Amino acid sequence: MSRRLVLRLGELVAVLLLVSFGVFMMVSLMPGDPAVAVLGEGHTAEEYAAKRTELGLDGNVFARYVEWLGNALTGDLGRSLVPPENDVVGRVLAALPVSVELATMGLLMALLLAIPLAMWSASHEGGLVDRAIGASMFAILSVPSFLGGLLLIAIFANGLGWFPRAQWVRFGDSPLDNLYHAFLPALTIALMELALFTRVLRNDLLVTLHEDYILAARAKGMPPLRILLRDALRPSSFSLVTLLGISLGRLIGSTVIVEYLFALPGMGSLVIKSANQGDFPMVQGAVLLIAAIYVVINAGIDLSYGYLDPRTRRAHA
Amino acid sequence: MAGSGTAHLRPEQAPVLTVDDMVVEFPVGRGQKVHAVSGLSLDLLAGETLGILGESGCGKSTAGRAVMQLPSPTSGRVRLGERELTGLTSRPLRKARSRMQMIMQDPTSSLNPRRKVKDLVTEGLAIWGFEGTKQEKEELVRETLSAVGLDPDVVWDRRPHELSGGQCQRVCIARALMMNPEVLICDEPVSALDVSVQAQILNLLERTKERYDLSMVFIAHDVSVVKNISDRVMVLYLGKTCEVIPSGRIDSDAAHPYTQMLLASIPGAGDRELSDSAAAVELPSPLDPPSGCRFRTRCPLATERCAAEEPELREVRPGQYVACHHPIIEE
Amino acid sequence: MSDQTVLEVEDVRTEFQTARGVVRAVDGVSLSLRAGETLGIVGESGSGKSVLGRTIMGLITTGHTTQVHGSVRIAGQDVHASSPKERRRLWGSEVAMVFQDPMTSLNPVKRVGTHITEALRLHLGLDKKAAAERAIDLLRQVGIPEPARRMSQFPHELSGGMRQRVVIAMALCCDPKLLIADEPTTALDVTVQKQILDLLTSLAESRQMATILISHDLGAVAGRTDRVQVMYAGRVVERSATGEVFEGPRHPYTEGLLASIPRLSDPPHTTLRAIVGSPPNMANPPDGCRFAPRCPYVQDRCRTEQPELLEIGVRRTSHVAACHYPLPDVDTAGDAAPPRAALAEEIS
Amino acid sequence: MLMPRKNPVGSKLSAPRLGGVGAGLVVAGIVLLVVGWSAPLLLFLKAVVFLVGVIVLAQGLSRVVWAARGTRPDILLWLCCGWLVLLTVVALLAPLLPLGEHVDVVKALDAPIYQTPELLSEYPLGTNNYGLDMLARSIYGARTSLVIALSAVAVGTVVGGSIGVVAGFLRSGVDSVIGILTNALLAVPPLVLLIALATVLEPKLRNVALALALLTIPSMIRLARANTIAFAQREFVLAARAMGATRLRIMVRELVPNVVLPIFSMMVVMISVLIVAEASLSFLGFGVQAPEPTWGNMIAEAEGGTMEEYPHIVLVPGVFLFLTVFSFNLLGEKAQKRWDPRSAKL
Repeated sequence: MSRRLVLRLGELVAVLLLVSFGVFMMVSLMPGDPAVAVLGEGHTAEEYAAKRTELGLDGNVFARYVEWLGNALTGDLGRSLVPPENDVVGRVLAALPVSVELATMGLLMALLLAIPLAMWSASHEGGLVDRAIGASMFAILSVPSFLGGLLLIAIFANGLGWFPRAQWVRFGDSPLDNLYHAFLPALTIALMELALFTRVLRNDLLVTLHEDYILAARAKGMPPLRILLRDALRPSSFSLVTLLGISLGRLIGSTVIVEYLFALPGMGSLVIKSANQGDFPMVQGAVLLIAAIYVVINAGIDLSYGYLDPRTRRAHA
Repeated sequence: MAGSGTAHLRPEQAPVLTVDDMVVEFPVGRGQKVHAVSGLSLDLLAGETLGILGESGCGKSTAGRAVMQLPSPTSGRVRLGERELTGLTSRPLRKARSRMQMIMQDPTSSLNPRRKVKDLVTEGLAIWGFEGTKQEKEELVRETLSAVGLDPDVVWDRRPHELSGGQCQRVCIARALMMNPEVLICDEPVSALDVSVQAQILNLLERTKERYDLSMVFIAHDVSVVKNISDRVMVLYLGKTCEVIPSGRIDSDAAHPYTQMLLASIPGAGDRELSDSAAAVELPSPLDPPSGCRFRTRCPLATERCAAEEPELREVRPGQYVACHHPIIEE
Repeated sequence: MSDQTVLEVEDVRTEFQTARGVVRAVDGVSLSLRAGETLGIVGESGSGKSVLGRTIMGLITTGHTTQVHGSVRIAGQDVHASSPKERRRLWGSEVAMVFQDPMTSLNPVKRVGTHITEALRLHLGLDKKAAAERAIDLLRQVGIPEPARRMSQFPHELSGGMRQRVVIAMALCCDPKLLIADEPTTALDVTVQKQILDLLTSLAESRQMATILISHDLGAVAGRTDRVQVMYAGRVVERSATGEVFEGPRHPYTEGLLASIPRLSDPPHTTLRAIVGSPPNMANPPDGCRFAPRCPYVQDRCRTEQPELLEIGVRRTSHVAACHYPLPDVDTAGDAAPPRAALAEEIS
Repeated sequence: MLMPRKNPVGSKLSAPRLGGVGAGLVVAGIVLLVVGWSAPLLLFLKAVVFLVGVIVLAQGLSRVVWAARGTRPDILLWLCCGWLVLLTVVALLAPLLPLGEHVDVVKALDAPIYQTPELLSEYPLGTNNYGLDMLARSIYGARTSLVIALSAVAVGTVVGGSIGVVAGFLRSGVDSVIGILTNALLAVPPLVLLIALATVLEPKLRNVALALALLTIPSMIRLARANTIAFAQREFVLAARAMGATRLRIMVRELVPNVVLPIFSMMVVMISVLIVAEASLSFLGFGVQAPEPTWGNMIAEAEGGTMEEYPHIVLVPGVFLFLTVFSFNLLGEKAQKRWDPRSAKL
């Protein structure tokens, strides 16, 4: 275990350093002057220079990066540029739970639906149901999530009035209400993932179902459902697990869109608002945090293969 | 042996290819390494076919590739004629290497699926240049294709997936011949083929060797096939040599217990004395081969001496060399 | 040998729909097998021998891209007319199969023990403990050292030979009346092949199991089977007692196949009598006799008229061949017999 | 899956019966199409009816050809290709076509606003809140989308593909460095990266295309690298080395021709991904800015209650977007099945 883990950790740190550097340098690479962006046009050169000093944009880039990173490691990502000039970390931490809840709910909904759908599809390969599921999943894949979200809102929130829009109840205040308010946004997120998961799992299941050991299990007289659950599902889930890691990026993207659509106070709304206001310390902080979460979760997924496939267990151990 | 030793080499007869004490090891992490080939020596006379026989994992394919310097062996020397191959720099090595050619086990995998037969066969000329006109070049390619039993007009523009396994193997042979090699290394060239096609390829290799004046190293796991095509057979076990024997005598005179075991395992070969007793034990790991004689864990004749002392190759009959403390020799 | 017929196959045809058209992988095969009898099915790749094995087993049935015609009866029950549930009851307890590649025929994420015990518990209704005991006993019977420890190992921790022994133990767990072994040794090392074949032979004998041994290796079949059936391009070309086929093949394909194998008794550099050409494309097989394009004795009739599988035996045992011009019988041909006799000795 | 399978096997339908069913479906499909476009229904329902019509028509045509010729054609694939060709041609020729005003509000002053789509009227797809013609806007939107997606994919593929092949062939040090760089690029979710870039870049067509190209690069590197490694282990590479080929020659002659096909399939899929990304960005207001039309910012116009009243404001660009993305997805999947069976799974 040790050697592999150390290597993996080293890579993780290297990646995070690179990302943080990239995120930090973005501002320096900006074609315009951030001071102009903050103050607006029509001020004197002295005023811009003063603002630049205030923003900490003077001096050597690398020295500033090291300082910024040092502060970031101690939990200080600076202050927002936009009044009331809040602490970046505080705002980010307030927004994060909303996004995490949405993403998790969406993912769970997608998985809960995808696994039975894929199993049904794969065990009736080429049948009418299989083709119908395949076709609808393919169609869903081609609907961008902002379009899907708009349609869902039009039908279920504004049309039928079943669900609220543009409201958020914190989980602590009322768990049930919170779930009720989160349902439609989570469904929007789930749709795209559902389509992908179903397709990937179905195809993997098909490959597994054509393996000799499935034939051998059938030749032993095992019932089909048992074969599907006990023999086929686990070896077929490798791609799904890999996909979960890749999905994470898209999932975060979907939360951004969904939060914007439903006007929910999560990371997405925060990033969009800050980006619109040119509030770069906020954007930097949020992006860094998102990247860190993404990288760490993916590393975890990498290590989880050991459980799924005993063949790799020894190699990792 | 299975042991090492160079008693079987024939330097006085000016061999085309000489391999001296070749070692190939692969690191597999955590300080461990696979001992794929350990101290192999062999020589090949002009016009001779050397058969290398062994089970999977005995290092026979690795040895074949190491001779080609693909990749170069960990240590030891390979001489092609007078030329030392180990330690050559890139360009001379590529040039020297092209004097040896290889036929591999999976004929479809060893042809680039995106290229046509004509391009595949002329690839060698494209790399090293061809002195002559375009017509002469095409003439040569057609002649070579005909020599391996392919109709040039039929296969000229085909891609590998449009050919059968046997035809692909013929293309590989034609491609090798275009390089005008001195030595042909055949790595299990018929084991992926159907029985009826296998015989065609074996006959073809035999004919080609005569016609193009080749020397050949033929690697396989099938005793009968190796006997049919070789002049001399070398039996490998876990990266070491067990026995070197003129192929005509392998079925009657084999003296090493492992060779006997291979003979006994030919289906329907009747019951040789070693057939079942040694059978239950598995092949030891090449990561940590047994001390002394590497075959001792499966050998019915093993004694304490076999664990302590590694046997050297020695001549037991004229032309027959065995690395064993207790060879089976019935006088 | 009892007279109880375990397997009856009548005019089975198996067709696959592929991108290149309909492939009739098995084309009109009939055979029967009694308890304790061993049949070898020999053929090259594409001859339909494996498909036949799976069709007999009922693992290939009529479906979206597959059509199966004809009937297969195992212990009196028609496999293809049975419901999936009845078929499952048949599998494991009446008929079992050993597959070609032990690397792929065991589930990589399941322990060795589970592979065997789940069938025991399903078919025999044993409890966990009894099933485990029985499984250990089975592993011991197939010659696996330290069977109790192996139970909790994963397949990848075993060598190829050991895995194939586990597969055999799995197949035998409910005492099937018929065992179909589909190229059981092809993926194994030469020194292990014989062990596995010997194991199969002795188990079949001690249990009075009818056995079908499918192989491309004539040597593996010789000496271990009562009868041999040679297949070419989906059809049976010859079938008789094993010794007769090897000593005096009557079909030119069988003769060619035997002659193209190098023999250990021949001196080095003996030119082999290879069959010219390569096996036909099964999506578009030749008219008439499918071996005609490669046959050294071909006549005009062979190219147009498909030969029937007919009795040509002169002795008590049945000897059938599908050839318009079968080769002469060795005995009746007397001294003029081709050098096949010597060859047969070597092989059988 | 809609896509017809190759084999009419299990079907017990005879040819005439098949033809009959097919003809019926064709008629039904055409009826649905006409109803979908012209009947006085809710626009949302119209769109659904229209789409169902397309599917039914495709199935019907496929059955008719199947009955007549014996092999089942992939009608859907042809429809998708047809749509893409049509869209490209129309987008290329947009300035020459007799289209309504697409961008200049002043010129549209006398046009009706929020006109509902009417097939044979002056505004076949209706107008927006300024009276700009939706058809013209959608076609000019296609111009923007296609230009951005295609140029970004081209840049990303050339850069990413060559880096990937080199990394996969050389392995060791180069490979690890490139691996870490790739992972770092992938560590920021695409949309977040785009938004972050949008804070510092002007929302111009070129900048959006560059940002999207940056997104393409890491996936292309990964794909090219994985395929190069897989092919480099094949024996034909060994054979080339045995003949004395140089490393450059092996890369160019043996590996690249094999790696190009999976990369090409990935390109097609990538185009659809980038069209969605561009649309999302414009929807959020970070892409090409209104009134210059793109599908994303056209859909954004429908926000804030407009959608319920005038659904065509969403549905017209939405259908364009959906059909285009669907077509590229389908093409990409077919290409991957053919040339890159491993990544077709994902």
